[in-house]
Amino acid sequence: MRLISLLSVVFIAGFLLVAVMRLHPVGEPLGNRDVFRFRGDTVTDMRNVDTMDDYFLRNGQRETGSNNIVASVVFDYRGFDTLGEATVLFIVVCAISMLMSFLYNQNYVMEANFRGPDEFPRNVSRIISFGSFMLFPLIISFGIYLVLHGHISPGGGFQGGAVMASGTALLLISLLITRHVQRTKVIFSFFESLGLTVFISLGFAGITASFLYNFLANGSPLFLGRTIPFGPNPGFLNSAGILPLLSLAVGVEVFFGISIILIQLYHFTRYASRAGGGRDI
Amino acid sequence: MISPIIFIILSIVIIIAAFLSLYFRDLLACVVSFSVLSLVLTVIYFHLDAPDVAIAEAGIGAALTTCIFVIAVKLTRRREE
Amino acid sequence: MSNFFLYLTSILLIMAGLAAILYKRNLIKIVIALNILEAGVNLLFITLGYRPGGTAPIFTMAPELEGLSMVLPTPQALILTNIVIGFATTALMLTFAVLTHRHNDTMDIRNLRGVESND
Amino acid sequence: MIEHLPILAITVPLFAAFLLPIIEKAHFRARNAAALLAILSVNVMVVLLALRLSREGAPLVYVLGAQSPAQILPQGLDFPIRIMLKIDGFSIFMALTSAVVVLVSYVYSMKYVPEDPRKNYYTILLMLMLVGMLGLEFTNDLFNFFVFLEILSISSSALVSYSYNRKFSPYAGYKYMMISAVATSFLLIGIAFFYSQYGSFNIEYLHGVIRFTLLDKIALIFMVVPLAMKAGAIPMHMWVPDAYSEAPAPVTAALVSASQASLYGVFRLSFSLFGNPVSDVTLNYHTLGWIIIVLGVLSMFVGVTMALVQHDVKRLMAYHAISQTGYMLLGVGVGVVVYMDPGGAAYAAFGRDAMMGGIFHIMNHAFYKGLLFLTSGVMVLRFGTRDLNKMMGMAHRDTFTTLCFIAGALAISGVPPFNGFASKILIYESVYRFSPILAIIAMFVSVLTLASFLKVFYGAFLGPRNEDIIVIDEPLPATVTAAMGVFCFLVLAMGLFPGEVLKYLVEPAVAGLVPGR
Amino acid sequence: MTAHEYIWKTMPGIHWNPLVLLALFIIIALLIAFAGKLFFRADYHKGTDQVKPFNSGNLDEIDYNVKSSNLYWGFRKALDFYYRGVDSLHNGDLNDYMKWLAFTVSICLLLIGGGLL
Repeated sequence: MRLISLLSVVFIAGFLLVAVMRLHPVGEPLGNRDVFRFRGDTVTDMRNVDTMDDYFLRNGQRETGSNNIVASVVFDYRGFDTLGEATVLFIVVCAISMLMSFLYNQNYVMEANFRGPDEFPRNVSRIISFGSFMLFPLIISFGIYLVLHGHISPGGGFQGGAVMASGTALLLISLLITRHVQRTKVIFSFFESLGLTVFISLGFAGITASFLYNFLANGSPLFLGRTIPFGPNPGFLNSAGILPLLSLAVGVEVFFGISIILIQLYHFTRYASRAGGGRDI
Repeated sequence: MISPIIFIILSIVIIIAAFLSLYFRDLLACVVSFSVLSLVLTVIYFHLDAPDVAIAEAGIGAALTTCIFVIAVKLTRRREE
Repeated sequence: MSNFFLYLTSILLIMAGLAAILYKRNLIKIVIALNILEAGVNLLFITLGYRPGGTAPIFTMAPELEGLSMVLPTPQALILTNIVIGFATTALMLTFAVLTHRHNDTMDIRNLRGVESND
Repeated sequence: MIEHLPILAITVPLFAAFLLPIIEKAHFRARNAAALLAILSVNVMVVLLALRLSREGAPLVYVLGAQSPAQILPQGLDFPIRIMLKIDGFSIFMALTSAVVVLVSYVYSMKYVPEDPRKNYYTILLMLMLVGMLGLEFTNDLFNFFVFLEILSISSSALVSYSYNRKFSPYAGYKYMMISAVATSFLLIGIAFFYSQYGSFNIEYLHGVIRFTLLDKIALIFMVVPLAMKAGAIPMHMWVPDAYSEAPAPVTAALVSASQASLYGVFRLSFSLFGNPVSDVTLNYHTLGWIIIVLGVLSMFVGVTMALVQHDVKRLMAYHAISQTGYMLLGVGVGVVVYMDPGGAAYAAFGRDAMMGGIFHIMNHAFYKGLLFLTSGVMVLRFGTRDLNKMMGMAHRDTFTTLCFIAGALAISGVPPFNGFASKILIYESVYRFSPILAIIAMFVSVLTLASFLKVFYGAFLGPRNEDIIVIDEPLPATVTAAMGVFCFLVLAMGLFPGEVLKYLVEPAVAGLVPGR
Repeated sequence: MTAHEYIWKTMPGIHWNPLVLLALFIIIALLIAFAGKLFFRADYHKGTDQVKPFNSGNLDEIDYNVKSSNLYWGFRKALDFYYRGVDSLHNGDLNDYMKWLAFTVSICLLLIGGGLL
């Protein structure tokens, strides 16, 4: 039996290698080497025909008004994937607070002699707590920079939110968040839902044309609608329509969501108790 | 023009980090070698002209994933029985 | 043929992750193997869109040279989503692993076989 | 507003789910009302979409983010660049099934699941499961399919491990999540192979351009087999009993339609993406059909033989879910071998009947399996345990539950007045003409199905009434009986009038799946 | 054409008419339910201790209810070779589940390699 599973793994590896060898060599334009794409009746070589990406590179700046084409693809051309992605993170935050919420239930007996793993350190040396106290504002400001400049420099909602969340992780480890865990959880989950609601209502705002339509782009420069010239340019903050707003909404949601996950996981030991009681459903 | 030598070195480091993180019996060592894997992956993404993905991989892959792995190992056993 | 081994690295990562999922016993180590599998898939996707001479697809301060060829933006947009999905999956599975340890006090799959066999 | 229906059906429950944590602060009844309103509005929108589709005939297309929802191709290009939703007969058929099942399981769980701080997260995750299923069935974009499959898997694996006082529920959630994560990673490898060859993710566009190179076939295997695993096909089905028996009863009813959404993915990818386009080179449908048939027959037989010896009522019903999936695979497999094979046997009409039987069985199975899991929920509520040996004499007080259980048990074993019979008779007839042995095996499996439900009926319902083993004795809440009543009505109505359902729902579904011919 | 006419005109013949089937089903169900009344014994009273089944031998409380799980013990014993094999399949071990996925994918890839697919 063991031999069969080894054989099948080796077999899958072999076929993956065969498949990768038949892929287009790294650096060549997309398209299969021995395949020509039908276009009506004329057979055209795939190599010099432009695909979805060439369209994005050529028209991305004109249509979405953002210099960072990846951000325009993430938030405008394929914005629905990003909405799905923010939902995935929201689901995990709800799941973890659901799975961990039996901790904060009063009717769970707190075992006195619970042989939990040795507790996290009670007190942390002065250097760590003061250092992280000073470092936290810097991390948060760098995260906000990443979120707001998503459509000019590389960055965007997810990366900025993740950097800010690593700031919370720093506070957790240096024991600066110890009391009122339940209250911070409630406030953070409110802000997370707020970020998500802003994201989806921006999608609904353009519903007259179609869902997630960038109705602010190429409009008036007052409302982030500045049209930008094609080709390399210094980049303008008020240029990409609803892109910065979506990026801000996602940044808020990712920061507060991942902070909730970290706080819940970190505080598991202090409240941990043998789960019991409750009806079998 | 980035000569392919850089990619060869980084690829070898990634393969070694991947196999080490699956080979160690001490879970914290696995987690550390996994964060080395994420770090080198960030450098490779940077050289593949993908700065967005590099920041995302660094911010989420190296920083936060390692953080929750360490917390999870702390809450359970350290040595793989 | 110069950087074909980028594909090779991603295939090796995918197979290392898959093999570890099949054979490793510890719950947390299987989660690490899943992350390695996802890292391999991400690397495969990014190397699909790589152009050796190109620059990052960002027009701010892009070099003014004439034949400006850029790397494909779509794979990067998708991998951005996949990295965050990978983090979300890891966070959830680690919570499950911690709760399983809380209930059964073991992290090894062999001891978790306790499915009451039918009569 | 009528032209924005496709996207509203997905985003209204999403919007409600995002608002629920804030609504929860007001009062839990406000949260119940908001969730019920959102799921009801989804059902209404899906029915409106079905009516609009039957009126217009052509599949509805909705482009996201463009100037107008119908602007598929940007100016002067012949390939789409934005994400599109495409709704044809088969996706509206599956969307109706999923919407009704999640509505009924939510109504059931309003009173069944005890009211505690976690009930709010339970409601959010159940609604996001519905969003995942609808998104899976409406999208026309491969990567969007991956994202919605991920939403469906994560929310259902979190709901599987809802009961924290059971020893193995976190481990069941862990297994289900691990299986879904590996399946979606394999799916992503397949998408990467497609993107590298044709530069696009649009299923409709790829259907027209595909050249069936070796890479396409490898991508087909890497996409279809993991989805068959998530649907519960035989060699990879072992996670189904663990996940279904550890989840609360209403969640299992929704899980059944979640597995069928993955089955939809199998059929959608193997037919719409790999249908036989204009080019002469094509997939060998004889082998693909026989793979599906072998999977189906094995699932039928192993599922029911394992179910016969179980003494945990939820594991028993979970094994039946596997064996009934075998019927669908058998029906569609025979349809593929006879119907799609250009060079093979004459395109006999019974190939189309087999396909219709298999697809009609998806809806029937969702309803009567949901009904059976809801009645098993009442059993667990009454006796506090899942072991059939410790249950006795439930029929004395719960006559309505007994009637519902009888309806479900007769429907699953294909007894005439109920809806199981309507689709099984289609499958038997067409499979018999294809090869008699398969039809005989299918009938034998139906007999064993009835035998195992006889065992459950004898164990839990008959026997003297024993006071000390009954945990909760007061009558069932109104919403629980209402939910079971809705499923009973559906099972009986579709059994009595299968002609209408076949004409209005299953016919366009098969037309959408297998155009032409 | 009123609804009434529509129902009766488009209904298939007598034998496949669902309403007739439903009526037949209800009549037979009622017949079975009340036919029993003829064979009941008049002296049986519901609430009394007549309900307790008669255990002829020892009178102390024995577990007289035949457990539902050993209803098909004959079938289980007869196919014991099959059940031993299938039971070992469902042992709840995650590694074995994933090995089956790898096995199926490699079998299908074999089909492609063999030029069958």
